[in-house]
Amino acid sequence: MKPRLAVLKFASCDGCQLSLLDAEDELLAIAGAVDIAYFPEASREYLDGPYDVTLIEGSVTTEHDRNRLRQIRQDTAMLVSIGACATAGGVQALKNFGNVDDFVSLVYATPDYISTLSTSTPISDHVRVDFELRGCPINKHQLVELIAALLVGRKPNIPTYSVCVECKARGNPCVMVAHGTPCLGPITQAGCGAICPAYNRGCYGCFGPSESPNTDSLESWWQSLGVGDDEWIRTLRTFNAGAPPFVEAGAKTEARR
Amino acid sequence: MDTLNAGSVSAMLPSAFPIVDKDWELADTYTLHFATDGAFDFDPGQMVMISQPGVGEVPISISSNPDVHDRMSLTIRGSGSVTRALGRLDYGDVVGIRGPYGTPWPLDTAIDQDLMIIAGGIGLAPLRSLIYRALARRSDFRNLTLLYGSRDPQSLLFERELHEWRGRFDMEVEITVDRSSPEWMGEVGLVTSLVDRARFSEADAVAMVCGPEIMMHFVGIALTDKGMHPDNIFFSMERNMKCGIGLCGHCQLGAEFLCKDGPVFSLSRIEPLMKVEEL
Amino acid sequence: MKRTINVDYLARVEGEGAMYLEIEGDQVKDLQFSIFEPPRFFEAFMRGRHFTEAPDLTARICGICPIAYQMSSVAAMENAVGATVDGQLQELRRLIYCGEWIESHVLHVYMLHSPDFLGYQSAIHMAADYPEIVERGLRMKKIGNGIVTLLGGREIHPINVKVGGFYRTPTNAEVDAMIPDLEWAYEAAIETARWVGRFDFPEFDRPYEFVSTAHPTDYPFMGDRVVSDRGIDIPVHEWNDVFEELHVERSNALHARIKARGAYHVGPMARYSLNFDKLPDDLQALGAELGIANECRNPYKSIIVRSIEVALAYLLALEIIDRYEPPTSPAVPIEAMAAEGHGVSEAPRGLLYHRYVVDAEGMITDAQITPPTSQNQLSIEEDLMAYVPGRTHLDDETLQWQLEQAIRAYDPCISCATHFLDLTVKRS
Amino acid sequence: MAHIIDIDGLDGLIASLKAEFDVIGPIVRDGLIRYGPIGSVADLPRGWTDVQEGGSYRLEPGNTEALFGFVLGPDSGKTNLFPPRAPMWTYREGSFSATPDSTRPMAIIGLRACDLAAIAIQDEVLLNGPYVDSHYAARRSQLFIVAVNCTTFATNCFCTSMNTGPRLESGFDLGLTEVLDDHHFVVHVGSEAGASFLAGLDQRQATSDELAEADQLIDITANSITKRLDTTDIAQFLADNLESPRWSAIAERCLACTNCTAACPTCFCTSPVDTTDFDGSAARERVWDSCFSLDYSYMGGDPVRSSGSSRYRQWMTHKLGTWIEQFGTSGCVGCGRCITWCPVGIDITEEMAAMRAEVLAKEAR
Ligand SMILES: Cc1cc2nc3c(=O)[nH]c(=O)nc-3n(C[C@H](O)[C@H](O)[C@H](O)COP(=O)(O)OP(=O)(O)OC[C@H]3O[C@@H](n4cnc5c(N)ncnc54)[C@H](O)[C@@H]3O)c2cc1C
Ligand code: SF4
Ligand code: SF4
Ligand code: SF4
Repeated sequence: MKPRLAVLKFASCDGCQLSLLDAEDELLAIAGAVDIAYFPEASREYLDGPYDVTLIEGSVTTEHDRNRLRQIRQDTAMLVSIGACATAGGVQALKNFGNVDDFVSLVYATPDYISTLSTSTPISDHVRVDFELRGCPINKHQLVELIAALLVGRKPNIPTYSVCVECKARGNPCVMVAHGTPCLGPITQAGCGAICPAYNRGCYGCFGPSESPNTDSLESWWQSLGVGDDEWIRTLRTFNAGAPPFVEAGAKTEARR
Repeated sequence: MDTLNAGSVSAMLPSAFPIVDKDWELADTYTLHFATDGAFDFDPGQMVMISQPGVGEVPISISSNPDVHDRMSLTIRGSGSVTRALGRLDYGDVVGIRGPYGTPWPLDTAIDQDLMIIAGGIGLAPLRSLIYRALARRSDFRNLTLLYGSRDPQSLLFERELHEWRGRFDMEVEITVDRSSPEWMGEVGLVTSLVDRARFSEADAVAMVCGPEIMMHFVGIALTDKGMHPDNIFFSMERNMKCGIGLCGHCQLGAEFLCKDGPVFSLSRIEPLMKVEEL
Repeated sequence: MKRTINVDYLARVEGEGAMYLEIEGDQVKDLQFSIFEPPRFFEAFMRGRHFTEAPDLTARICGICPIAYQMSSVAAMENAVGATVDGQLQELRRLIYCGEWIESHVLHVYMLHSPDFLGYQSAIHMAADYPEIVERGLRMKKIGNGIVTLLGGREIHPINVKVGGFYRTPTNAEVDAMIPDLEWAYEAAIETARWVGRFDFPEFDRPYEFVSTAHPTDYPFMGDRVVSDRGIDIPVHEWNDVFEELHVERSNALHARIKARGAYHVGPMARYSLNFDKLPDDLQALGAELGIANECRNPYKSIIVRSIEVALAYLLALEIIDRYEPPTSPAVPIEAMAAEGHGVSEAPRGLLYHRYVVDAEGMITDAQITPPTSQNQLSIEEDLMAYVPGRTHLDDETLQWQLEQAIRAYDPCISCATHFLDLTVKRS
Repeated sequence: MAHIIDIDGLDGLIASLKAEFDVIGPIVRDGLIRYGPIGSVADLPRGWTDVQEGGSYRLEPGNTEALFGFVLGPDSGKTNLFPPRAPMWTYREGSFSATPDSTRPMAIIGLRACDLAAIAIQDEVLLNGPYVDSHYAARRSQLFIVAVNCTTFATNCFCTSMNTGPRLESGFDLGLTEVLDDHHFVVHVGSEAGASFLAGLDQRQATSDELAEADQLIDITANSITKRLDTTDIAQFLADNLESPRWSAIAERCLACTNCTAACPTCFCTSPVDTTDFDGSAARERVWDSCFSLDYSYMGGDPVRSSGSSRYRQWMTHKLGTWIEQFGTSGCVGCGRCITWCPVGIDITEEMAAMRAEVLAKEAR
């Protein structure tokens, strides 16, 4: 029997699950190899669990979602969180650094209608996660690779080293060395294919921290390139604002200030 | 020595081998057997790179009798993604094999000496082929001793052979387990305790040791404490190996490429390196 | 007799929405189209960020139409500081936008909407019977994504759009390499329009007020005026004088309305109906052939309009590439200054308005974003109300599917709809 | 014996090479010197020069018309001979087939003495051992090299310490020295193939004055290089200092980003990457890896080298020390790329000097 796949979302932009539909060359082959049992973004058909693999996009921001997640964990053999929201809380984790009530009243005229937790947290804060696919958004090739690997039971080729490795493999010049452009690549996990340096800009960290990020060293180098504390903190606090090494590095700079 | 891929397009290209037989040795350890049509020569201590296509490739020592030329066996403990995936294969499935590679146990150094073979856990696999060879050349050596330590009685590898070797008059076999069980009548303790009690003449003995790095480290200490010279103590070393032939760089330990300079090294050569943390 | 139709989770839309309908006799008693996508508070995050971050941050509102967010935000920022981005840089912006329209519309036409007409649960189910058709759709979509990837670095949340232009502009060779695919795709889009034109559509013309961005000469992607077919014709900065947003209890999204009148409609049908004369002759003729000359007011037929817009996007892409000369600089320089700026552009699913207030250091102090789905929400509800009377003889399953289909006709992007700031309601 | 060609002669050389090779040479791209396909002299970086510091590279207009007035970009021959990804084999229905290298014969113009030394080192690793890297071998055997003597240097160059430059000694087919007065090139022939290409050009014998002038330019360069690496007993020194506190000090700065290993013209570490298709076929590629990545030393659940200091130590001791025992030469050619292209400017020569100084200080105590 073909493995049964579920794809669902929490608080997110839908981009990561869209990556599956964006895998134009592989989509039908994947649909042939697995049973897409639950994927509301693409199908009206909802087949009940249990599922062999569940891909979850999005972060946990409401009490309702927190409870829903526990049920999902019970219904699936393997749970894979996909994207920066699901693995680090996403851009909405910026609210973890402020007061949610302020945020709610800023956005909504009638704040009482909105029920939301004070934080945006990754899936792994709530249930056991079997694999995390990083990125804001994930790279569709990594998603296809993950599915292909799961099907044959091998370790997916999803490296945890820095963007610099991909940057050099792609043949980019280092923008930090060649142009003095601050780049987060040395502390960001590979996966995107080092697109930003290929387009002449510094990496802004959408794949989250790499395996052993030396944030202190990069911070002092950025200072020598003229980046102030505020900008450094802002750069750490974007799409993976909730990732522990970025949280810690930001807090350290804040404390020093 | 014949190499499977000598002269082929790429030293990285495996040859396809169907599995002709498979035995489960333990709950997590199995032996895969391959028919080699007499074209596969190796010496004990050598390894092959075995691939499951699409899954990955790992180094595995050859555990079969080097003097049986039509068959080759690998004994593998399922510990990670490739070794577990290989464990799911069965009769008829095809794997890729390159090799044999690496340095063999230097058996000639033991001529007219006491030969000590010391194994820990899965380390008995690469030593089994050595034992076959040593028994075939039994008259070359003086005392032949196997010291084998295992986690517990349930994890003893190759029980049939152990039983057979124990029954021989020209070979001494001592076995110990770290953790005992009610039915276990034998020794309990680390292999090093067997070393303390083993009968051999320090000055005229050669030891061949394979097991976890930490076990080898302490066996080395025990043997040298007893007066053996580090030149006569040989370890089979493990490191992450990706190519097996010195091209990928991974297995370096100091200046040694464990795959092509090893995996078998004398203690005198390897000891200074083993002592440096994270080398 | 009382019937309820309850769809807990709407499929084939982007984001999380639900529909609840209570029917008594031939009349709808209660209707709730609700959006329970959790709120993400974008306008709040934007405060205290540097103006140059707006395109990267707002892209994350929607993974389906990030270019729209990037384009409206750069338009608003450039409007604030009085910068002009024109010539080839503007052409490249149109080109990347063409890519997004193609990618988003083809996704909708082939994977989200057409399965409804042919009775399939999804495009994947449909592929079993119509493999060539689904493959054609995938190939068309890939070509759209290819444009976005070349110009933006990747298809979702591109990294190459900046206030003032781009970080890197493509070479002639890079854009020229797309020509053969685009030529194929243009023909494929025409075939697509004819294919969807043969679907069975319910009779359901609606008296919408159509609103779209206006451009003096072109079918609009970006522009600095907003127009409607009932007389609205305003510069972008007067947006808040004419439109407002309300917050209702059942939904995490805000409802936009025209202050004076209420519901209005943005999106492909609005663009098409307001700008029919700006379409090339061949596409006007195609519209006429498919029974939607001049305008289209039947939401079920929006699939035809989308297909025509896809053909237009391929055609424009070819024209832009044909005229392309790499600009001397990838971006015009932008200096921060204290200012307020407004920007609109046409996301695939309709007009998207951004407004920012920036201080002298370039830090954002206020942000307002009005996405298409918020604007269409009232219109969707009115459609549902209007659709039921006269069709209550349909069984629940059929009625439910047709109502879902009416919602899907808007290609509602619910993720977008849930983070928007209402300033006007406090005044009411 | 040497010959003289002018700029048209060089253009003619490029044209005749194009008939047999993919011709690759230095070009300006993205604001720096890269190696890429060239069609004529017009593609060369005329008038550009590079200014290098630790962690910084700037291309600037020079004040001459020199075609080779720059020193080194990030590329060496490595990117072309030993590319970041290379397919190895595919597997389908029970059999493996090797994926042969698909490149055409290549001519590289502009390599420097240190680059040639690096190629010789990679030859030692990838060709001259018991096993051969077949892709490298395929590219290497069809390679034509037009090398250039350095008549300028960068602050990070230390080839003079490593005995690899700036003068071309061997390993080229044709060796050029660019002379700006009466803009011409002195050409040395390094192989029969080189001689036959030269013979087809508009050229003449060099006079002894011309030879001396070119030679002097190289001498000036050699004498101007001030960066030093003390190689005295270096392998033993490093082996004796595997536990130096300096390693941790470096690790505080080191990002473990792998840029130095990517830029280094001799680094050769790779990993296999296995992929599967949904139709059951499989393939393996080999991709550049680096001793700075954690997975590189992964074994039995954990990486052997988890600390940054152990990873930097592996790199530097291999480069400068154990390489000598393994392959008979240093693994470093003194090109300075790892210094320039380290995003935080870590300098291998400074670190080496600091370690020696620490040891001296300790001995003095
Ligand atoms: C010379 C030599 C001989 C060996 N002989 C045998 C044998 O006869 N029987 C047996 O069961 N095992 C043997 N091993 C160990 C075996 O190679 C590892 O168990 C295997 O590589 C683990 O791979 P994996 O993909 O299953 O595990 P994972 O943990 O998923 O490993 C991923 C990668 O890490 C590396 N790795 C992980 N563990 C080890 C390890 N212990 N040693 C070396 N590399 C490792 C490998 O490169 C592997 O591909 C030998 C190792 C070496 C070096
Ligand atoms: S540009 Fe960034 S990612 Fe690339 S090598 Fe430099 S620091 Fe690393
Ligand atoms: S920000 Fe970094 S991780 Fe994200 S796309 Fe750019 S280079 Fe990749
Ligand atoms: S170690 Fe540094 S200086 Fe030496 S060859 Fe490599 S990159 Fe050049």
